[in-house]
Formats: sequence, C-alpha cells, structure tokens
Amino acid sequence: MAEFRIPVPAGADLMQPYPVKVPQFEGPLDLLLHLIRKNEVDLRNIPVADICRQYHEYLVLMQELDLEVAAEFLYVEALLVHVKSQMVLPRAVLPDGTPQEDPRDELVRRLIEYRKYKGVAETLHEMEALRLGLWSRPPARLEASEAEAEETDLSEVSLFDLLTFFKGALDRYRSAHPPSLEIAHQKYSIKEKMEDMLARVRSGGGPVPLSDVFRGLAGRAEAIAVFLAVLELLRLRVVRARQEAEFSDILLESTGEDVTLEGYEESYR
Amino acid sequence: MSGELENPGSPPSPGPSAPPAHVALVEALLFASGKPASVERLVEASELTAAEVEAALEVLERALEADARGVRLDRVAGGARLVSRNEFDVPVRKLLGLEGKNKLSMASLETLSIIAYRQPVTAPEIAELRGVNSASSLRTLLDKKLITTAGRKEVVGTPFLYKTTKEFLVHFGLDDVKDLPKPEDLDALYGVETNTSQTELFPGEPEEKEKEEDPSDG
Amino acid sequence: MSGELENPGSPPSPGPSAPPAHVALVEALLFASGKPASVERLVEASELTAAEVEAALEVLERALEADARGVRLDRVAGGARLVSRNEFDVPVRKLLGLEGKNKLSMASLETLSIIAYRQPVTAPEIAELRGVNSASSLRTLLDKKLITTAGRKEVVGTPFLYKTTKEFLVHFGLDDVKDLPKPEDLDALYGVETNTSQTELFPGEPEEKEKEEDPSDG
Repeated sequence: MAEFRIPVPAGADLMQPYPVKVPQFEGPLDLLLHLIRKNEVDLRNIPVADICRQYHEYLVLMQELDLEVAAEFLYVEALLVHVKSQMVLPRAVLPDGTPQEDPRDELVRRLIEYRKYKGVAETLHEMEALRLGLWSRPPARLEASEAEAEETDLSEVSLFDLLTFFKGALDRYRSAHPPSLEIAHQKYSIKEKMEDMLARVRSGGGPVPLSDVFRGLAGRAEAIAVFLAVLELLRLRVVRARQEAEFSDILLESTGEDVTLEGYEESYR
Repeated sequence: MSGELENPGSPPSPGPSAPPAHVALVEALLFASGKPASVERLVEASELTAAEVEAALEVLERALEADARGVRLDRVAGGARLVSRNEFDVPVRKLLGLEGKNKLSMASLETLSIIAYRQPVTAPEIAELRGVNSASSLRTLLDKKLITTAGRKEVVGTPFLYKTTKEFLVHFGLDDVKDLPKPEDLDALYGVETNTSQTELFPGEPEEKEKEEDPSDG
Repeated sequence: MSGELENPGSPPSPGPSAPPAHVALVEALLFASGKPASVERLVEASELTAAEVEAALEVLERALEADARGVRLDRVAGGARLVSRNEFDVPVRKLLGLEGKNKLSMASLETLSIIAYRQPVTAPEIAELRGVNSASSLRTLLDKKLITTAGRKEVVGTPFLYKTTKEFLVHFGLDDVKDLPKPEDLDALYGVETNTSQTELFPGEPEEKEKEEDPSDG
C-alpha cells in the first residue's frame, strides 16, 4: 500500500499545514481488508453496516480529492449495500433444516482468497528485493558471426509476441510500399480510361449517365482513375456534361471535337 | 570430518570434495552459459556423472562463498548459474551503463502470485480474484517475460491462459514453482485468524468454509 | 613483496598484493561485462585508482592461475576480460550448442509469425513481406519442426508452400491456427485501461536489461 501526500492547496494557511495522507489500495478487496483490519473485527463476522459506511466515506474522500474512483470500487460498494440489506431480513431455513447461507459468505470467501495472494505478493516482493543486485553474464557465443544475433528461448515467446512480430513485418512492409493513389495510378492508366470513355461516348449509343461509368469497377483505385479521366476529358473539351434537372443524373456526351489522345501525357503523376 | 589434511596450509574442509579438474570444468561451463544450466545439461556437456557434477557444484559453491569473491553460485530454475554479488550492484551497473532494476508493483505481484498458484489461468479469473481489471499488470509481466501464454481456455470468449516462465523462477530465486509456500501454508499464514473470540451467531455454518479455496463457486 | 602475513593459514604470496575487496570488485566487474573492459572503465565503475585496479587485476590473474580454475584473465589491448580456459573448449561448445537448440533469432521468429498468420505461404512471399531473403530462417524453423511444407504454389517457379506444424500448435497450446491472437486481443491488453488505480507504481523497465550487453560500448 503506497501513501502519498496531498499538496497544500494555494491560499491555505501555511502556518497550519494540513497534510492529508490517503492510503492507496490495489482494489476494492484491498480496501475492504484494510477497513476490517483497522476495525479489528473478525473476517468471519464483519459488521457490514459499519464497514459499508466507512467504505463509502473512503470513496467520497477520493472523489473530494479528485482521484478517480474505478468502477470496481463502485461495484463492491453496491455489493456491500446489498449484503447489508440482506442482513436485516430474517434468514429462511431450508427444507432440510439447515439455515440459509449467511449473505456475507461469498464476500468473505473472496476476501480470504484475495488475502492469500496478497500475502504471497508481499513475500515475492521481499524475495525480489534480495535479487535485484545480481547480474548474470551475457552467454558466450559459439561463432563470432553470431555476435550480433539476439536469440530468444522459444519457451519465452508468447502468442502476443508472435502477433507483434507479424505486425512489425507488416508495418515495415507498408512503410516501404506506401499504398493508395500511386499504386492505383500505376495499375490504372488515366489515359487508357480516357480512351475507353471516349470510345463509349462516341459509340452512338446516346449520352452516357455518369452513374453508369462507375458501375462494375474493381475498387476505389479504379474509380479514382475513371473519375480523373472524365475530368480530363471535360477539361480538354472532348466530352461535355449536362444535367437535365436538379439532382438528376449527369449525362456525358461527345462534343464532336475530333481530338485524338495520341501523345497525351498524363499529368497526374 | 574430512580425510583431507594433506595440505596443511588449507583450513579443514567440512564439506564434500571433488577433483579440482571437475570443479574447474563445471566453473568454465557455468561461466560460458550465463543462464541457469541444469545438472543434466552439465552432465551431457562435461561427460562427468551426475554425482560428479553435483559434487563439483557444491565444492564450487563453497569455494565462491569462502573467499571474498566477486561472484557466487545461484541455484535457480532447476539449475545453477554464476552471478555477480549483490554488493557490487552499483559498480556493475555503472560499468554496463544500466539503470537499477525496477521492482514490480504490488498490483503486478498480486497478479503474478495468482498466476503462479493457479496456472494456467485467464485474465477474467485473475480479475475476479483481485477484484480489479489486471490487464496492465499482465502486460508488464508479459513484457518482462515473467509470464507467457498457454493457449486459450475453452469457455465463452475463449480467453487466453497464462503461466509463469523460467524467468519467473530466476527473478525470484526459486528452484521450482513448487518451492512457493503451499496453499495450506498460505491459509495458516495469511488466512483466517482462528475464530476463538467469535460469537457463533450462525452456529449452523460449516467450519470448513474457512479453508475453502475455490472462489469460483461464489 | 607481501607485507600481509596476518593470515598464517594462507600460503605466502610472492606477487603483488591488493585488498581482497578490491579483487572481488574487479572480478565482479569483469564477470558481468562479458567483453574486454579497459582499466579506465574499471576505474570509473569501481571508484578505485588506476593503480588499485592494476594491482587487483594482477592478484586476480595470479589467483586464477594458481588454483586451477575454470576461467582465466585474458589481457587484451588496454584492458582485460575473463574467458573460460582453452582446455574446456570442447565441453563449453557442447553446452552452448545444447542451449542453442531451443533458441530462435528475431529473424526466425518474424518468419515464423508470418507463416503462422499467412499460411500457406511461399518463400518469395515471405521475402517480399520481410524485405530480406529468409532461407536460413526457413531452414531453422524446418529443423525445429515448427513449420513444414504444404505442397507447391502454381505460379512461376512453383515455389514450396509453408505452414505451421502440430508441434507449433502444441508448443503454443492452441487447437487451431484460427486461435492465434488477433489485433483486437493485443489492443485489449495494451490499450488504455479504464482502471486508473491500477497504474504501475514502478513503471516497468524491460527485464531484458539483465542480459543486455553494454549498449554504450558499441
């Protein structure tokens, strides 16, 4: 349990420093154990009402100090309130004559179990402290060429390590091969799309609706190439766009200009 | 003890003995390995018998302790390794340009304790036992290679299972996870205080409840 | 020579002398260093004087020679290091070879991860993704039975397809490669945690530091 001091607020009477020490807890069970110990009550016979009130006071204190109260603390508070309410009810006797379980039992079981692991954690903490100053030696290498190769024991590799390695390779690949327009551009030539489009509007089948132009394309990259091709044809005045009514489909048709795209240089590189 | 008084200059050695050549060989092996080497490994590499290796290890261990030496034998993770002595932590770090090793937080230690005793165990099970989400502790422990994954549990959500590693044993100086205090000892150590003073409000309560370990039935 | 005869049990030392604490300190430093350390660096780390370090080195050198030990002091340009004795080369190599059996390089692990997630996959595809030829990693993984071939791909050159093995699944405790973690799983573990009370009191230093070679001495 770590303790920290709340800094004296600005404007406070410095002659009367008022350091507040708030113990910090690893979780709601840790806080409960602390309260039980502080009250010197038996874990098997927790005065739920008292503990519930003190637990609540602690959460209020945390909020007053602007410390975030984790959801788990609130959950256990609700549990305490529930147990408290159960305690005032007379307990039924089961058909076989045994009394119904004490409403505190589940909580007590959890506290006992938690306390064991907390105890082990404290033991491990002491064991660790004795060993932090020990240094082993980097293993010798069989071959000089291996000097740089860092090796890992397979038993130490977790599934998450595998995923991280895979992601690392992917990320490296992606930064070496930026996707998007550049690839689209190389894959779909705007000039080709312009030629296709020109052939279509000159085929004599009447105006081509813009919405038809985007049908059946392989993906975004091709759509971008087609769109750029349409804009380019409009700019060159080979194709004209018109709209018969507001929000109706835009129609593309040939201007009749006899323009060939021979020697046309794509400028969207 | 000791039938070896042929060297009058040396203090009487009460411990086991081994030919100096065996001790030197085992020292060379441990020195080169860096990691804890098991007796089986040392036997395989040295072509000595297991008993000879054991004897050499013991002689080496005592020799390193007796003289004011810079290294000592560390028996850990089912094997032995050489480590620099604790007291030289600061100069060693200065030479290597390393910061001090950080202690694990209590949150991580609690999480690790649960994994050590209940392995393989899932994150939801750990959260249930601790009463708090333990993802950041799991991350720390995975990063430090003190735990690793052990597949998935076949329950709803197929959560990942976690277990401790050899590095866990090395970190805490354990020979085996079995060397942790047993659950029964834990009950005695950290469990319920005997309820002698307790007024039996609910006399029908079975006493065994106190020792119960399974929280999942709650 | 030797003004130190206060210990009547020890043989008279004909060489230079140094306080045992200095010798132990220098031994610890050379041990942990792994590579040659210059006298200047030893001075800096130990806060002894250059003369004291020199004396300690000499005493250590003699002590290692006199006692038929497994390691010896190797004086190299401007410094010294500890090395295992040449006569133990064969067993030392044998041990390192045995220990290397369970080890994988970062390159091999990356290759393994690509095969695990993209299987079946060809060597050219792996090379394309990694940006380097991965033939030696593939050989290592095949040797360790973590991957195997899965026929040939019907493209130019009909390259072999690779997939992970049953041993791979057993090692990672999985029933099926479909159970490999997905990016969401990693996010759940490494994402922002809701529970602020859980923040690590001692933010983690990667444990690998322990084994890390001196980075400042590249």
